[in-house]
Amino acid sequence: ACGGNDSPEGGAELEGSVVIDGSGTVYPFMAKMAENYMTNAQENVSVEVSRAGTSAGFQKFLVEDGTDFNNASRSIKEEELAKAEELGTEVQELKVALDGLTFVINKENDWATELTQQEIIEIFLASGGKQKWSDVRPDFPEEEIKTYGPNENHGTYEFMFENILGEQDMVEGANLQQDYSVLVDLVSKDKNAIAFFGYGYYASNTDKLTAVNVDFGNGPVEPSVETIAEDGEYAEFTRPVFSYLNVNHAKEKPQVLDYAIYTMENANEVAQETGFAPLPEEEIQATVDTLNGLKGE
Amino acid sequence: MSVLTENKKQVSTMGESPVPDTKKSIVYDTKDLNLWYGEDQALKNINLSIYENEVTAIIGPSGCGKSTYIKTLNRMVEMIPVVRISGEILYRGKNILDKNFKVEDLRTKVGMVFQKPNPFPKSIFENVAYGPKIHGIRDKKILNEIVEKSLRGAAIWDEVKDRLNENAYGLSGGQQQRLCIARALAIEPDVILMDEPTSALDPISTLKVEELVQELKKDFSIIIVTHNMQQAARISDKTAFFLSGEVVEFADTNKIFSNPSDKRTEDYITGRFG
Amino acid sequence: MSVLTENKKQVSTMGESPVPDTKKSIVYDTKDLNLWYGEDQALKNINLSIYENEVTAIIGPSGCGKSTYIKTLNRMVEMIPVVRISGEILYRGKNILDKNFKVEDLRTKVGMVFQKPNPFPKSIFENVAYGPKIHGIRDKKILNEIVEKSLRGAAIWDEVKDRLNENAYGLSGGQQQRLCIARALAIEPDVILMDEPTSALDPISTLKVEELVQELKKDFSIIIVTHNMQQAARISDKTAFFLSGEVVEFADTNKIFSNPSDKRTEDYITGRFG
Amino acid sequence: MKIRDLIDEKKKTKSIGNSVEKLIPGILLGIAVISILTTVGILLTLITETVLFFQEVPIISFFTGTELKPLGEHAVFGVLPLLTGTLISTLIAMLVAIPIGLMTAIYLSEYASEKARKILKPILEILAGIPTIVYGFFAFTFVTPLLRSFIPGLEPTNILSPGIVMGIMIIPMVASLSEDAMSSVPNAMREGALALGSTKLEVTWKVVLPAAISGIIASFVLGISRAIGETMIVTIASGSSKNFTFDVTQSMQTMTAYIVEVTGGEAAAGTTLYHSLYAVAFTLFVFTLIMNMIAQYISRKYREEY
Amino acid sequence: MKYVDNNQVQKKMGSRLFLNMLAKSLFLLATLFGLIVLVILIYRVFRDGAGWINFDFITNKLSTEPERAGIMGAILGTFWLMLVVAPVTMLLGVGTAIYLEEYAKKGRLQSLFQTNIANLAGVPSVVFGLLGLTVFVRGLDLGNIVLAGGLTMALLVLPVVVVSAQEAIRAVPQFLREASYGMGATKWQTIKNVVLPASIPGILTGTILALSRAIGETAPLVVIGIPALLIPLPDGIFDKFTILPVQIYYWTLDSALVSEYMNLAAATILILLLVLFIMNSIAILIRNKFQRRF
Ligand SMILES: Nc1ncnc2c1ncn2[C@@H]1O[C@H](COP(=O)(O)OP(=O)(O)OP(=O)(O)O)[C@@H](O)[C@H]1O
Ligand SMILES: Nc1ncnc2c1ncn2[C@@H]1O[C@H](COP(=O)(O)OP(=O)(O)OP(=O)(O)O)[C@@H](O)[C@H]1O
Ligand SMILES: [Mg+2]
Ligand SMILES: [Mg+2]
Ligand SMILES: O=P([O-])([O-])[O-]
Repeated sequence: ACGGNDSPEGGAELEGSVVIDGSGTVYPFMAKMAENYMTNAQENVSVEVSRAGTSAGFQKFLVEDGTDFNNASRSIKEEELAKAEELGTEVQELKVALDGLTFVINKENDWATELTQQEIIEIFLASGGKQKWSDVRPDFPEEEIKTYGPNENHGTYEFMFENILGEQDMVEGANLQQDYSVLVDLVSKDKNAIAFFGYGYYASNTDKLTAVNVDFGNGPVEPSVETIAEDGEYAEFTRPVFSYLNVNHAKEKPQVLDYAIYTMENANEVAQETGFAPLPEEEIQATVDTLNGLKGE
Repeated sequence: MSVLTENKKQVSTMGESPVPDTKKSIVYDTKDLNLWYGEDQALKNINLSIYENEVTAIIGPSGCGKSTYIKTLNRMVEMIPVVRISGEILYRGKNILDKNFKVEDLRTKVGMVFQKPNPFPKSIFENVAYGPKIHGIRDKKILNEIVEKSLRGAAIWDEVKDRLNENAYGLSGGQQQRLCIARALAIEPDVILMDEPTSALDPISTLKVEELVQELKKDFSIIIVTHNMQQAARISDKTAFFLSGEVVEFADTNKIFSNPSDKRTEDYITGRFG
Repeated sequence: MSVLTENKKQVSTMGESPVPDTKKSIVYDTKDLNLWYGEDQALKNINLSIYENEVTAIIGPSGCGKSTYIKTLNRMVEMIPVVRISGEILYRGKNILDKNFKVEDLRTKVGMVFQKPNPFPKSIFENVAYGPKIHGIRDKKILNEIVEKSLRGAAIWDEVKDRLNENAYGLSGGQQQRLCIARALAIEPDVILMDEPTSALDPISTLKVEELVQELKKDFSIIIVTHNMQQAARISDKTAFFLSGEVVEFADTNKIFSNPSDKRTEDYITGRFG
Repeated sequence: MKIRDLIDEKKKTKSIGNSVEKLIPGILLGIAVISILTTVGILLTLITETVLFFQEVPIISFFTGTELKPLGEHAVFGVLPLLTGTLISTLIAMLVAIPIGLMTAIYLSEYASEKARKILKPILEILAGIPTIVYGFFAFTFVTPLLRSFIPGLEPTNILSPGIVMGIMIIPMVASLSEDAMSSVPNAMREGALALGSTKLEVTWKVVLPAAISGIIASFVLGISRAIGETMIVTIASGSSKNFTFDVTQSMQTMTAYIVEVTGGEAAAGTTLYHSLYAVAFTLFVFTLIMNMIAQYISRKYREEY
Repeated sequence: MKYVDNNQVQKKMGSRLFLNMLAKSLFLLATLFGLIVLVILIYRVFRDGAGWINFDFITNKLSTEPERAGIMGAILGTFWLMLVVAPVTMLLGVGTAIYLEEYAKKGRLQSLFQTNIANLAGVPSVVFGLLGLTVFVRGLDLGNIVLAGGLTMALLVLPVVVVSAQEAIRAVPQFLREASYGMGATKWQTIKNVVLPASIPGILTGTILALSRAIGETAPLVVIGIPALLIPLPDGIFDKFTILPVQIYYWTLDSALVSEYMNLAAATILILLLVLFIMNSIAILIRNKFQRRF
């Protein structure tokens, strides 16, 4: 029953599959979304979500018969767009929520709960020269700083590298991992650790981790759903997160388009639950309209 | 040309044939048969004729080649890879050692009963129906008839008729052996080869099988290997005495046991060796 | 109290002991020995005395318990888990079946040579040096001397002296057996037990071992199991005849072979059975 | 006679049966060849992509490179971090599996009563049948925290814990193969030694072990091969750091874990990263193949001994 | 001259016997080590997981919320996977075994086959995963569906089936074959009607053991690609799927994020161990019930 041309909201039964890969940051958001969709909207559609990382995900997205969506914690790059063009794939950017790059430390770490933006950058810069905590501030313990983060598969790494570190080399020996769960575990067990990743992973692990309150010049700011916003107090470290839709697939497979619309319509609600900051309603509505526009074609 | 047989025919050096029995026709005619297991010669220049509707006993001490000879008659001996054969065995006039001869055809006409009862691990019915089935008989009614007839023929019908679907391994050794005979009868063979069919059986079962053999010879030609002189004397018409792969004497059973022409035969049947 | 022996001592019902030889002292004194493998009794009420510097032969048909008895003398029989023993075996006055008796001690004083030569897969030297080494002799010079002496004692020195470091498996069967004897000699035992030591050997090797036994009895007490009556007659001083786990007759070898007192012994040594 | 006629009649129409008879060996040969094709398939798959990889990354720098940074723009492919990770975890595993496995084999073959053997062997079989993912879970949730409580410097993911657990996993294999080898030493040799007054320990040490040594070594080699190829335990418990180090308290990646990481994460066909997967897998394959060949060679030799 | 001093020997005997006792205890301890680990392992898994097993856990679909999460998807995935592995590996394994035991002449070719199978048995399972990824998922473009995973697994356990089927066929006594040939049966008729029926219990036992190996394998399926979140239940061999061990893998990994995932992993391990236990019991039952009587 491929009632694809009916209005999805009209309650038409859809089936088939929706394949999503990409950002690990967005994964909890998208996993929750997929689950809700399959429980509340379309039981017979199979939505599968993986989390290879933004860049890795784009490599699976931009091939013949690639994935339907690619989640991303950075916006698509020029060369990725060029690749899409080459393939004849039309790509629609769906901005789904806002995330704050969060720096987390071990629960036992009671000295670095507040750091300035500059101090954080220097800790992660190869040229920063901060090997020990005492190099950061003299009253910090004289112990080696252990830096952690996601590996180069991840948009978060690239956001860090490009937007925070200004494309300068990251410290040698930073422990870069594929899985966020591993990062959370590592930091929760290492007293001298400091790691960076999306706010969501901190929000669901507040019992295991402490977030560093960042001083952007106007006193320390705690990352939170409230402070993370494009014009909020945590704006410096705030970034939008996306899901990129293969429009060709959306036109061929009604369930893909239906899922895209569902995602946007429920984005703010799910964002809240999974540790993301919501987007302005108008922005969401605009995307929904664009998607609805695809239906007629 | 035969590839199985080597053509260096040897001159018969010994072996006394019984006076040809012109009334009965010859089923098997063995001519200058030699057989080697690798380097060891197990059969030496055998010449023997087996007659229709007779029981021919083969006797001799252990290792003299009795089993080897009887297994050559249905070419079962070829299952041992190192075997080489020369000479001829004519079955109903055709040389079975010839390359073009189909062993399966031969074996459907020549039934075999082994020293140890070897029923299949199947039901009694399936054991007997095995032969007809592999030869293409599928009709359940015909199979039923064959099974009954064969079991009757093997004098075991009354003992098993109520448990045809039970596993054959539930039978006693003697019953199993008669079942194996029934299995051989089911394809209505022309000849039945028996290799010490009673050596694993108790005296009562042995007697039953012996009676059965006497009965069967009306319809079949039977060749029976036995280490039991009394048995040979009781049931056979002709007897061949083997020694170290050679036929020492082949004659009417009466003659062999009353008046053997060879000293070695006499020594053997009087129990002086073996 | 012994746990190994069961204390239901039985009254000796048979077995004739030879007239005690008062000049020589007793090495082994077996009293009312019974042995079971599970339910099967393999030794029945054995009473036997073994004298110093004599060769005692044990003869009897297969399965009569010869090996079982000799293996009980160094408690090797215990390696079979189902074995139960009752009675006493006094070695130099001490009951070796006693729980507190250390088998390892016993075995350093009682050498054993087996039916099939069983050298270790090591060099000839290491084979002979094995015993002394485990008993703590490390001095290379002493070891060399022991090895030479033992190999000379086993009459094999000349044959192997140039290849002491070669693997023992390179030797012929007869040489291997003499090597095993040398190995037993190397721990300077008091008694040597031999279980059909020549049965796997050719006649010439057998002769050598027999000569050796004659030689060795000057220094050791020897108990030898053999199925070869001639051998027993040739080399032993006393002979025990076993039958179905019982000692039928035990006497001077001369007497046993010339004038046995038991009809069964006579039947056996004249080859009427066994 | 009736049956005879029936059979003869059927025989005329039995040509189908005859052609089946002729076809069967061919069909079965075809099936049997699939196992050969599997090997060929593995070799072809691995070699083709490996060749492509070495066109992009010089073979020398791959095998001598101490740095492995497969992701990002300036990717560096040196296999040494993975090789050391693999070899160190294997070493740790064998340090656990060899002594314990061998002692278990000795106990079962030389000391245990029939009854004890009947109980103990099935338990070892259970241990051998537990899926590796369960061992991984065990390493990650139990052994690592346990070790961390008395090795302070131990990282939350490290090579030590999975190495030990891998060793435990291999114990049954070493034990049962070694026991087979020891059981096939003829009893006559034990008797010969016991008769000279040896204790059981001396019999075992001086006679049985030397005689069974090739079978025992074969079991070690197979154990090594198994450890080299083991995947999930290290993947779960050792993290994905590509450290080039010999410090067992650190996280290291093995060749197998690298394959899981790269295929699970990315593996877009055609990239150098993708090709590196095959180069690493080929290296892994060669290692285990050599080990298996050695084991087969040794055990074939020993079978001829007695 | 006496070389062996009896007093010396006796004095040393005590310490030698003591050493023997010591070693014996050590060997026993080593043997018990495996047992102890097994007990700890099972205890831990039980402690963490037993409380989480209930009807809903078995029948629910996967969910990101621990309270709602169930393993029906993984159970069905495992089921469908086995439905591919069992027939494929049986056909290939038994076919190969028959060929090697009944048809192949002893010689080079046969030993090539035998060596190849021994080596295949030693190839790491990730490498099979890579083979599956390259040939089935990408080459034949099946995608990461049950069929692709099943074919990969079938090749992986093939050596186990071949070896056990060979043993079973070898154990069929020659006299049964002779009986059949004696009736004029051809080779294939004999194999089909006598050899195979008599060896079927052995073959089945071997196949079950191979399947229980396949059921626990994780690496090859992670390599051919199984999504971290796949909620719908697979309906057949052309569906995407997850299986019990892979579910355990992802939950163990993510237990750092949601600590209850660790309990879910433990509960799933219990189910997996239960399945393995049942399969092995069946294998043992078959082995005992059909223990050869010939
Ligand atoms: N498969 C074989 N390979 C090699 N030699 C064999 C084989 N079968 C039998 N022989 C040898 O061939 C000779 C004849 O054996 P055969 O079995 O025919 O004797 P037999 O008269 O049936 O003895 P028995 O009364 O013991 O059954 C013997 O020397 C035997 O060792
Ligand atoms: N390990 C065992 N388990 C059970 N019964 C045994 C065992 N060893 C021997 N027997 C039985 O004990 C009896 C005596 O055997 P033993 O080996 O002592 O005989 P033997 O006189 O040495 O015979 P042979 O001359 O054949 O060597 C035999 O009936 C034998 O079957
Ligand atoms: Mg015979
Ligand atoms: Mg004996
Ligand atoms: O997993 P990422 O969101 O960092 O790409």
